[in-house]
Amino acid sequence: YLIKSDSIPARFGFGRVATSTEIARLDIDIRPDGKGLPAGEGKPVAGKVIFAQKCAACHGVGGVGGPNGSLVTTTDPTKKRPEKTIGNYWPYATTIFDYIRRAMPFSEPGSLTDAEVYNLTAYLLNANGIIDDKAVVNAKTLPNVVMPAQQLFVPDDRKGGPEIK
Amino acid sequence: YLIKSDSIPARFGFGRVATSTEIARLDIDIRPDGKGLPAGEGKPVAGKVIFAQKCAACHGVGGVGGPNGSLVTTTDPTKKRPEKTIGNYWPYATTIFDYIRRAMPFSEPGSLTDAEVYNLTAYLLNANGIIDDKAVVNAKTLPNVVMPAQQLFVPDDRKGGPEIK
Amino acid sequence: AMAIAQTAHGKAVQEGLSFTELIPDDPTKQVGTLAGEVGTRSGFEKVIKKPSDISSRSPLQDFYGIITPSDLHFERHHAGIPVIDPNKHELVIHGLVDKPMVFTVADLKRFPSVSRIAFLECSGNFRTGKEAMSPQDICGLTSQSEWTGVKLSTLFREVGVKPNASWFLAEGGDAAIMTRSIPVKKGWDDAIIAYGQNGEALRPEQGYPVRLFLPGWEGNTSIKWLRRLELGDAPWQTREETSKYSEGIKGGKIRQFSFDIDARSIITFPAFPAQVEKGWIEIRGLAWSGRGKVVKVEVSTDAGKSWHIAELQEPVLDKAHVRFRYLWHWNGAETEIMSRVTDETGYIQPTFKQLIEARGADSGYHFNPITAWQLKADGRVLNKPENVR
Amino acid sequence: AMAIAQTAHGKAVQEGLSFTELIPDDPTKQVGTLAGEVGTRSGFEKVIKKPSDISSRSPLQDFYGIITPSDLHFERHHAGIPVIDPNKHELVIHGLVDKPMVFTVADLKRFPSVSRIAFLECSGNFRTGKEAMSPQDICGLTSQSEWTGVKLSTLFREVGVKPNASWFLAEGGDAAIMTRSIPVKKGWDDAIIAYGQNGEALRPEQGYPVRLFLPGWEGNTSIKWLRRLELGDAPWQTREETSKYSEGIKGGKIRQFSFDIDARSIITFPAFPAQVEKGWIEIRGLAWSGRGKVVKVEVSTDAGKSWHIAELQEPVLDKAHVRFRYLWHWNGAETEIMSRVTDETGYIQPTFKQLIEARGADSGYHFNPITAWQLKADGRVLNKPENVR
Ligand code: HEC
Ligand code: HEC
Ligand SMILES: [Ca+2]
Ligand SMILES: [Ca+2]
Ligand SMILES: [Ca+2]
Ligand SMILES: [Ca+2]
Ligand SMILES: [Ca+2]
Ligand SMILES: [Ca+2]
Ligand SMILES: [Co+2]
Ligand SMILES: [Co+2]
Repeated sequence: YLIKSDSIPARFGFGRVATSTEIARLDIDIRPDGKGLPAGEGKPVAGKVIFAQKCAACHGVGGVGGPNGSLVTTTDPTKKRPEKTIGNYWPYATTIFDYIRRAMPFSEPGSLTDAEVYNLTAYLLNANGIIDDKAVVNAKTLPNVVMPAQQLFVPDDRKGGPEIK
Repeated sequence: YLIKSDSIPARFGFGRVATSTEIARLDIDIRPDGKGLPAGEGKPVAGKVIFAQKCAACHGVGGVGGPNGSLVTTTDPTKKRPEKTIGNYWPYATTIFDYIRRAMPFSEPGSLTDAEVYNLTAYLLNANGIIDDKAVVNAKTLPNVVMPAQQLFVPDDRKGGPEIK
Repeated sequence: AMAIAQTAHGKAVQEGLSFTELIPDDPTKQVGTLAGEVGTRSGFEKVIKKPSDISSRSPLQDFYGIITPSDLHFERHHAGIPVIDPNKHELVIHGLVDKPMVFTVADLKRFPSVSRIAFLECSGNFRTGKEAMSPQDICGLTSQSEWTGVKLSTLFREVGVKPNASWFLAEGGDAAIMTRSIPVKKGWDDAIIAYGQNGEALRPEQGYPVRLFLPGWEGNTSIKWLRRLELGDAPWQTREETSKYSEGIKGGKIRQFSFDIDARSIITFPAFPAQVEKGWIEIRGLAWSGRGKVVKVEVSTDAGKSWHIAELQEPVLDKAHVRFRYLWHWNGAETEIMSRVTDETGYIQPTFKQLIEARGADSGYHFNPITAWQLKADGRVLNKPENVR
Repeated sequence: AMAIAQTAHGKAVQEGLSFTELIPDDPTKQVGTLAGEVGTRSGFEKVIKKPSDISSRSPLQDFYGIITPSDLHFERHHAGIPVIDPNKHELVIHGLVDKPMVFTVADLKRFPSVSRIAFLECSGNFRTGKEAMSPQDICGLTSQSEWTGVKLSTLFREVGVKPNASWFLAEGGDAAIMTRSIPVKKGWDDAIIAYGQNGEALRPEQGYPVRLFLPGWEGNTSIKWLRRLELGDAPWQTREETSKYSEGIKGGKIRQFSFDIDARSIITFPAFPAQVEKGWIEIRGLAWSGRGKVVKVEVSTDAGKSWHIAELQEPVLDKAHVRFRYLWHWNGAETEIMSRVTDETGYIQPTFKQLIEARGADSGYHFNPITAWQLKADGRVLNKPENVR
């Protein structure tokens, strides 16, 4: 499909300019550099309480087991490989905040306050042994958390052709 | 789609031979040369009675008018062109037998006996002024009926290209 | 097909809820319907065919691309849609053959198969006379599917069609026991005994479980609910190839066996009942030819004074609807827009006037004139019937 | 869509009659159902998807040709199918752009449009482990449609994407608020903001009213129910591109942003649960590649010892399912049949063993091995899982 170049206008003029208010309402994403993180903060101990109330039914007591999978790394000798969790498989800590806020709890998505999400993030990082009990998680500290799995991630470098990789 | 010729078998061997009995059950078509016409015969006067009972409701009294269109040619001066009917538009008389037997009466297709179809055919030919009151329609006579419209029919001779025809 | 409806729309129908009662205030805050056995059409979409007792017209103005959703494929039948048990249905081939044979539907599916995307059109596909007519009203008796089946030539070889066979009769198993005579050459060329439509079994409206499909030919010849093929040495002169599907031409003659669908195109957007705004408009439409490929579609935005080449969306297939598009800046002044197609034989879609001049006023089938749309200053788009012209 | 069911099947459902009660003894002797607003699927056809809570698999073994009926298109969603009002839904594009903009669905339809027939496949599309597995069970998370929409490049020009924008975030309006980071280059290359599927509006399961469609890329990146695109200079590292849709490779590494769907083929007939007879068999299947066109499909009927070239049904389209066929005479002896595809980059579909050797045992997504079917002497066809091999 080619539009003859002499007839393509620079702009068609459909749609309208987005106001900063309406962008802000939707612009909920968090980047690894922390861009997008809201004000507020969270602590493991506060998150632990919320987790027990709102999350453990699906993700297990302490984030281990549960019908929807572990979030906390454990070494279960009966399993061939360790379950993939935040502690051993997630490359960026900011993803925890972003994902919980947009999608959890599964049955009531979008119901958590930013403070609750910060607390849950702090709790899950602590339970996975990544930050300590007293650590405070906020827009400044979260991007600096180095996740154990980060070094494992590599981008796809395949380019087609006969190679099996 | 090409099957490489070295692999096409002369026959695949699917399906089974059709017996002459099962062919006969389905082989209801009538050709212009009369092939397919069954034994029996029909007369206009007998057909007229059947028509009044089973057909006139849809095709009008005497085959003129009715919610599903005339079968008999008339000259209605209020109409721009004459309605297309058996008398002015049908090229072969055998088609009358074939069509009525396979498809009419519309609400009870397949319900007529061969004798009824012969009688109806005779009636419709007579009503259209093509055969006379006493004519007998059967496998011998029907193919010999020359229809007024036959001389008008020409096959499509267009071959594509710029011609509008 | 008999599955319990799984989605919001299905549930609404089953529980008697109105569809709008199910619309969440914020769909990001409530889990949606879970995965189902059979998908649904959105309850917001009101795209339907326009039925009469004997036919139903595809909503061409609502379509995107070139595939017609199977349940919106046009219908034309002469005694309704039969219910046929595919486990009992058989196709008999007899007459001038070495070996008369019976094939079950399962037998037919065992043969080498072929698929092709091609249009089907009723040769009686033309209406005009009012301004308030949509593409569906004017020529909605055309649709396109991907058809799958066995080539008729494969079956011809299987039964051993005799050299003196020149025509065959195709017969349906509906209440019209529909019949047409077809030149044997078409059977050898590209006829398909089809059992598949857009990836699944034929729909009942399109001939389930098996139909004849004659690419590029007038729809009536592609006999649905096919039960019998008889090979012979002359046409049968059935009612559908004499009284019907024949057309008056010059000199009081009547043309019959005009099988090919003449090339045609129609702008489907902007078209009645759409209303448009001035500025950039992508003019969109469909073009096709029963004689081969579309090679060119031209669009006029000045009532036929000048013509511009439209873009053809790949793939441009043989005997298939092609989507054409032409980007145009409308200044808001009243005008007429129209399209015309050229096919690979060099045939150029004629005007209404050209057709009447060539065939006389008492014609009928195979009427494929250029369709013009009047674009009013307020953005309304109206058919331009010939009596307005 | 809300029309009253018009045909025999529809009536049976509405009146609580069993479908078989409606089957006439002789369909030629009773007028059939009259023409309707929406067609139906025959009540004899039991073709359905296999749903779990989070996905539903297309019945590949039941398909003909290359089009997937829209209601049998596979599903994969992370929080169910939302109900979205197309009259309220908007797409916001912002971030590294000259002019952040909002487009209604109606706005999107005004832009120049494009259609293409292309497959969609979930990169997690592989199951094995049992003999009693059909193509649907093994890799039913792939389907094909004709998609229509506006090129994303057109919208990129409209908002003025800045030269330093290298990635964009695509976000859905479902309850997962699904997000993926996509290189901007894909947006300029061939991404489509799609609103049409097989001639009609997207189905709710496939993203109604508007989705991203990235030809050839893993399904999850083609964000459904699209509400927002943000242009940026780095990937967002969303949960779906880190925790999910990444795969273990050699040396304990985890590969992410593996977007292209690797070339794959599968024989869909004969395949479990079909049972076949000896004699001529047309082996049929589907082949595709996310990196371009399929150039070759080979079929082996002797457990991989020798390979034969299969026929490819035209049109062979870029990043599209292609139907392949190979005519074979089976002597009735137990054997294994399988297919392998080669794409235009020269990539040849690997074996299970090759994939495990190349990636290690702890892999997952993008697993596209050759599928072998065991053909038993009694005609049964069984999957050959790797643990049997
Ligand atoms: C009703 C069940 C349910 C509840 C309650 C629930 N979750 Fe989940 N959670 C899920 C499901 C199901 C998934 C997987 C969703 C998917 O596949 O996209 C999931 C996924 C996750 C993941 C991603 C796991 C991974 O490895 O990718 C995180 C993190 C998570 N949940 C955190 C939470 C937190 C924190 C809460 C409480 C605030 C919570 N969940 C409550 C069902 C639940
Ligand atoms: C319930 C209505 C009805 C009844 C009763 C009926 N017909 Fe018809 N007839 C129709 C319809 C409707 C058509 C057109 C069918 C079609 O379009 O294929 C038709 C078409 C015909 C035609 C073809 C007309 C043409 O110009 O092509 C003939 C001949 C005919 N009928 C004869 C009969 C005879 C003889 C009977 C009685 C035995 C009969 N019909 C009873 C409704 C009826
Ligand atoms: Ca942002
Ligand atoms: Ca997990
Ligand atoms: Ca015969
Ligand atoms: Ca008449
Ligand atoms: Ca509500
Ligand atoms: Ca009965
Ligand atoms: Co014709
Ligand atoms: Co991937």
